[in-house]
Amino acid sequence: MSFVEPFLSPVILFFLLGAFAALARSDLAIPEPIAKAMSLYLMAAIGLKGGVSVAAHGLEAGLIWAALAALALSFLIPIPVFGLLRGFGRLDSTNAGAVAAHYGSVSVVTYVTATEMLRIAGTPPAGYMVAALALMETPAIVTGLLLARRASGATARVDERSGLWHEVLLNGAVVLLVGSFVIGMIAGPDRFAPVAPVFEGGFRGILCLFLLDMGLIAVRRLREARALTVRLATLALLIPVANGMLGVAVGSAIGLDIGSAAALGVLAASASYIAVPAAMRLALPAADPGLYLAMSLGITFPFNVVIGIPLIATVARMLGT
Amino acid sequence: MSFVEPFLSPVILFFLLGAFAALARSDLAIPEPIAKAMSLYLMAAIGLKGGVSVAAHGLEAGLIWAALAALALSFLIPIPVFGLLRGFGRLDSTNAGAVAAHYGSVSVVTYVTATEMLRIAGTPPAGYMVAALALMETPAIVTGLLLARRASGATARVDERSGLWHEVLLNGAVVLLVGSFVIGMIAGPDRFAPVAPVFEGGFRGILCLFLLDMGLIAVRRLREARALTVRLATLALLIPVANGMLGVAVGSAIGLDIGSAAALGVLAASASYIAVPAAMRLALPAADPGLYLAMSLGITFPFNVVIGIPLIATVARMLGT
Amino acid sequence: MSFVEPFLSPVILFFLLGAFAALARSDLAIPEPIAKAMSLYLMAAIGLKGGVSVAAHGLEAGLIWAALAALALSFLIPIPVFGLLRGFGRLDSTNAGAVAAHYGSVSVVTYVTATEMLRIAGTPPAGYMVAALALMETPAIVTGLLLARRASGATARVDERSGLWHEVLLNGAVVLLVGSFVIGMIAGPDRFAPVAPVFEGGFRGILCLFLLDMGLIAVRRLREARALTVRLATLALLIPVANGMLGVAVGSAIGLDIGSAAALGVLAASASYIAVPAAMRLALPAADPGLYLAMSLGITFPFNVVIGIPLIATVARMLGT
Amino acid sequence: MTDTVERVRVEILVDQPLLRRVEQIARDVGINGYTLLPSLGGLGASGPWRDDQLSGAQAKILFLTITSRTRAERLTDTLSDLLDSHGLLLVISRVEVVRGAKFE
Amino acid sequence: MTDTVERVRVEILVDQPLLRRVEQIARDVGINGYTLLPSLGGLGASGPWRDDQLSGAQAKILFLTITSRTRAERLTDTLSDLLDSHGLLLVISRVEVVRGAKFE
Amino acid sequence: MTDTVERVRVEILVDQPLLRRVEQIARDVGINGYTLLPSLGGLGASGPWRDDQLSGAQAKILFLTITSRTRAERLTDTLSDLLDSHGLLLVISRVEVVRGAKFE
Ligand SMILES: Nc1ncnc2c1ncn2[C@@H]1O[C@H](COP(=O)(O)O)[C@@H](O)[C@H]1O
Ligand SMILES: Nc1ncnc2c1ncn2[C@@H]1O[C@H](COP(=O)(O)O)[C@@H](O)[C@H]1O
Ligand SMILES: Nc1ncnc2c1ncn2[C@@H]1O[C@H](COP(=O)(O)O)[C@@H](O)[C@H]1O
Ligand code: NA
Ligand code: NA
Ligand code: NA
Repeated sequence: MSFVEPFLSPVILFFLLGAFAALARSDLAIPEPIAKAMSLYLMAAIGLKGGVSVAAHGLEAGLIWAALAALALSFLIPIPVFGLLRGFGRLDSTNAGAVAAHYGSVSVVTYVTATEMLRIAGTPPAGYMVAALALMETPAIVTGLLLARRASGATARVDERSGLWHEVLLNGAVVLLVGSFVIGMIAGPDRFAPVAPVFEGGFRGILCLFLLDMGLIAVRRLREARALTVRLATLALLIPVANGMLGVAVGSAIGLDIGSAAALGVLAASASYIAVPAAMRLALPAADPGLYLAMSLGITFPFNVVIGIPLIATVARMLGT
Repeated sequence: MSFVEPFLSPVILFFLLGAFAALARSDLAIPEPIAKAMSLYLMAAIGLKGGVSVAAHGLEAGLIWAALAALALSFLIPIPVFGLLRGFGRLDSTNAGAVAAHYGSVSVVTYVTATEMLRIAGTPPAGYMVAALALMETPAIVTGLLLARRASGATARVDERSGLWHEVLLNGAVVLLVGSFVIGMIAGPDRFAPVAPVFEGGFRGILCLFLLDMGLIAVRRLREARALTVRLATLALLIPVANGMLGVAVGSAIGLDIGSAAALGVLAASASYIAVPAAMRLALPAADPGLYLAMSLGITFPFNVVIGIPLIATVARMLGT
Repeated sequence: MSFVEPFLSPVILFFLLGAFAALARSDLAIPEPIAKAMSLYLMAAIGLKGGVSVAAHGLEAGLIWAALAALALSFLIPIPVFGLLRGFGRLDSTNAGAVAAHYGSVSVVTYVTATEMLRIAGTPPAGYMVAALALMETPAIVTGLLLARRASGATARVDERSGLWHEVLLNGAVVLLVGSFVIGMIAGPDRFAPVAPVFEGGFRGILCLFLLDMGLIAVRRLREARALTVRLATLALLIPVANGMLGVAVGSAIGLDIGSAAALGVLAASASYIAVPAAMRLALPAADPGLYLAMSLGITFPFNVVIGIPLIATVARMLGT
Repeated sequence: MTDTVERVRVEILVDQPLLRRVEQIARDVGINGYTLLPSLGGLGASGPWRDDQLSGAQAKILFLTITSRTRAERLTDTLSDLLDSHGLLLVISRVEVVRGAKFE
Repeated sequence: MTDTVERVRVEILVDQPLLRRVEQIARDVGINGYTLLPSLGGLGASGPWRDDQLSGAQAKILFLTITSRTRAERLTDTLSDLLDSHGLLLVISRVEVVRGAKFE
Repeated sequence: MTDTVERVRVEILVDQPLLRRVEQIARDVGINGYTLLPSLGGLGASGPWRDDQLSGAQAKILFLTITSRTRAERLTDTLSDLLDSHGLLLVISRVEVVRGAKFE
């Protein structure tokens, strides 16, 4: 994938258009229920397609390794990230724990964009990588909370905890992703065909419109950020690079194909802005949402879409040959 | 249609996923305007396709008979249902009248799901059955109100009545369904072709997403039901079976093809949860919405989708040969 | 294009269905966020398709002439319209200025409907006409405000003006239209192909549903209009005819093909109901929104869709041969 | 400071199918200004509800008007049948407005 | 005129992820009626927000109940931890209602 | 019971195109907290409206702030031109809040 190619693709160009409109303070806005619906659609579509692909190719050995690697990455990534945020970033432990949880978890849209770009480059990831995506959503929340609480000595009340774990494990995004994956596996390619016009044919066009909205949201989020320092902004650029390299390296090491290794890298590099912020509002209310959303959504997300994904794909190709 | 086949179809599987998510108290939710839009889309699509099919095949004799049968079923079904609800169900006459009106009327989504499953089984209903669907929406409301009021001796005020009939006859769902049917007849297959990607290609995929939402809504509705007794829950399972058998029998008797007879059965078996609840809020405010929605939407709807439709289709095939 | 043909097309029939439903006071309604999303979709789609077509055919000489003509029409049309409204229409200068601005500007949906009907008639407009559309959105606002203010002697405060120009030039509709056009030009036909199912395949079906909503809105708007006199209603019919003829004549004179000349006529004939009303609420709050929306949306818009477009297309064909 | 005068704020939570009738009654008693606000759900004697109904059968809308005490009383009286039969919520409170002539 | 009685209106601006808990607490202190209203955005000590979050992490919902002074105080007391830890906005005002028995 | 202090609640119904300006003026007079609520439609001197406008030209948003009497007066005064020229609705009422320091 050449470094110019992404900037010729409607998917990325719509993202840039959204970012431009927000920078120019245009009043362009996608209605909130539509944005929500598009994100649900993308999850259902990617889940279904992953499941159908697994049904077509059978359960490959790679799945097990990818799943284990995904779990380990999500659990462990928050630890060094927490250290960086406390040290170089000068954050208190509550905010550092909250931000670290975001970076250990994943962004579905970043993943979807990456699969699209990897497909264009001729190296699509395996269908089972959707399972890795789903597995990486939540472990980081555990680690992030432990880090925040160990450091601050706080202990959560029991009722709070139970509500939290329910929220985290049965989070709508996770349920829809995993559910659609299972439906795809059960239905298989033949029964998928009648719904393919919506979930396959519509996929790239909807992704364009959704990324238009994400461009708007990311820039608006960044502009309203108050607590963001130069050090933290720098980390929001460096952390995804480091995590992305780690993810690709692990992917190659466990023998994934180029596309799947790149996808694992993108998952590691991406930061959540759906499940984790909601969990943090519940469990770490003293952490500043303005800060963690500015970092994950305002900086890391656009960085990954525009630079991170092609970079990680390039490294995956180098390691894969 | 084997009894396992439906559970392999994405349409039904998404319904079950929604039901599971609601049972597990996940926060998965489709934004309300999107759900509303999908239901309007399905009505426009089914109306259009019905009209185009009538334009292609000409007005068949079956249409007249199906229309008369549909009207009779909708007018008359509430009477025995009212008796069952008063007797076995121990409901007061106001609530019994309200619930009976729901069972005489129809559920568009149940019908749409049935056409989809009949199509898979190779016995699609005739396009004109959409007219039967539209005709069955409102007569039951008349009967239900008469039953409730005769029994309770209440008489509606004139202004109330006029508002009510306007509401009922020019109900958005009826207008859209009938209007799209007429548009389909005028336009015909050739002029339908350019809009087919949306109304034909998109149909099954949108139905999946809509049934996902219906699964969520049905289970949540059932859980919040307070007034539901075991007797009423039992009736909510028995009434659709009885009405379904009645509908299929009538359909076969008047000489409809297998798919159309099954569709008439499904219409008779299904219970309204759109037009009728709104009319009942206006005309019978003392009836409990928690009750009639729990029965029609919380029990009968999922029962029909999962068990009723295949059962009715099987009976139609037996009668049809 | 025969004068009957439009009334057989689903696109126009859905518009009439919406108008009928509103006339009959049905409660049929498209949720507001959906209507907003469909209008954004149509702008993105028409922008993209225009850009792709320019990428495919290269920049033709017609583009420059069409752009200059579009600018001139938008700047100048408000002047005679203002005169008619003041004289025959007996409007005060504030309201006359506000209404004149609407008629100098354009309606995207009217344009989209026209391209659809011109395409059916075998004379689609050139892709670059989308640029003319975008260029005509705002100049009329300048002229309208100057007319209103010169006549009333009012001067806007500086801060008001800056907010206004920002609003007008970076209006979401303009940004999306121009942005999508540029994206289409950059991406070109090959990279457009993967998103074509959404932006090309879905176009006509979505247009149907959107025009259903526009029919509802136009009639409801007209019914609620209080300030509308017979004289003003007459002008709302005459002005689009006059402007349409002017636009077609200019288009033919500068050598545009039949479809593009007709499109320029439709642009001149159409009246804004998106960008201009918002600008008028800011800059001329004393003007009555009930009035200018009743004229542009309640009368001129349906007139153009049903009569104006075929009329202009006919004239274009006569001039073009 | 800009002068303010006392008025009352009347809020009525109306089932969507009843909205037209309440609007008509308000106009009939001489109320010439009101605003409609959306609601999402709630809990009441008849159990919990969410605006998840496709029919809008259970959707409720908040009808809000700022008016004089006299008109508010006339509205409450005229609506009382409907309040009883349909169990609508009606709340009155005191407010101050600028440019009082608008809110008779 | 239809008789009215005094009650208090309690409004709480609740982060969406906390809504279930606030509803539960309200039921626990004996509040048997409330209505939920949507919000679009705002400004506070923690900066501006818009409901543009796909997660609803920053969406806020207005919890509104009409109740007796006693129950309102009990609610405020029981919620006070949550009000502090999550910085929720709680506002109380006096209102009149018809058919007061509904609003204990 | 948790202590409460008196504040005022100011509500302004703002045409969407004017919202930015009202927000800016509020910040300028020192208001550091407010919430925006959606509306659906209404009736006024200039006739009925519904939020059916694609442009949002007629959409209106309810700007709500809890603040001190002094700041409220300053806001009303500063806004008075806009209130007159654009005919905005502004309503003031008394409320009690817990943790009053948040609402200066
Ligand atoms: N005390 C209350 N405070 C606020 N809203 C209420 C109250 N009681 C009832 N409601 C609202 O009115 C609706 C109908 O109430 P009910 O008729 O008691 O079921 C409820 O679902 C709530 O949305
Ligand atoms: N004085 C106020 N008036 C109205 N709403 C407020 C006020 N202060 C805070 N809010 C709302 O409460 C949210 C959270 O406030 P805070 O915790 O101060 O950031 C804000 O974003 C506003 O929506
Ligand atoms: N007395 C009132 N009570 C509540 N809302 C009002 C009142 N008067 C006007 N409004 C609202 O303010 C909008 C504009 O009012 P006007 O400027 O009088 O047309 C109306 O459409 C209503 O939404
Ligand atoms: Na990550
Ligand atoms: Na039935
Ligand atoms: Na024009």
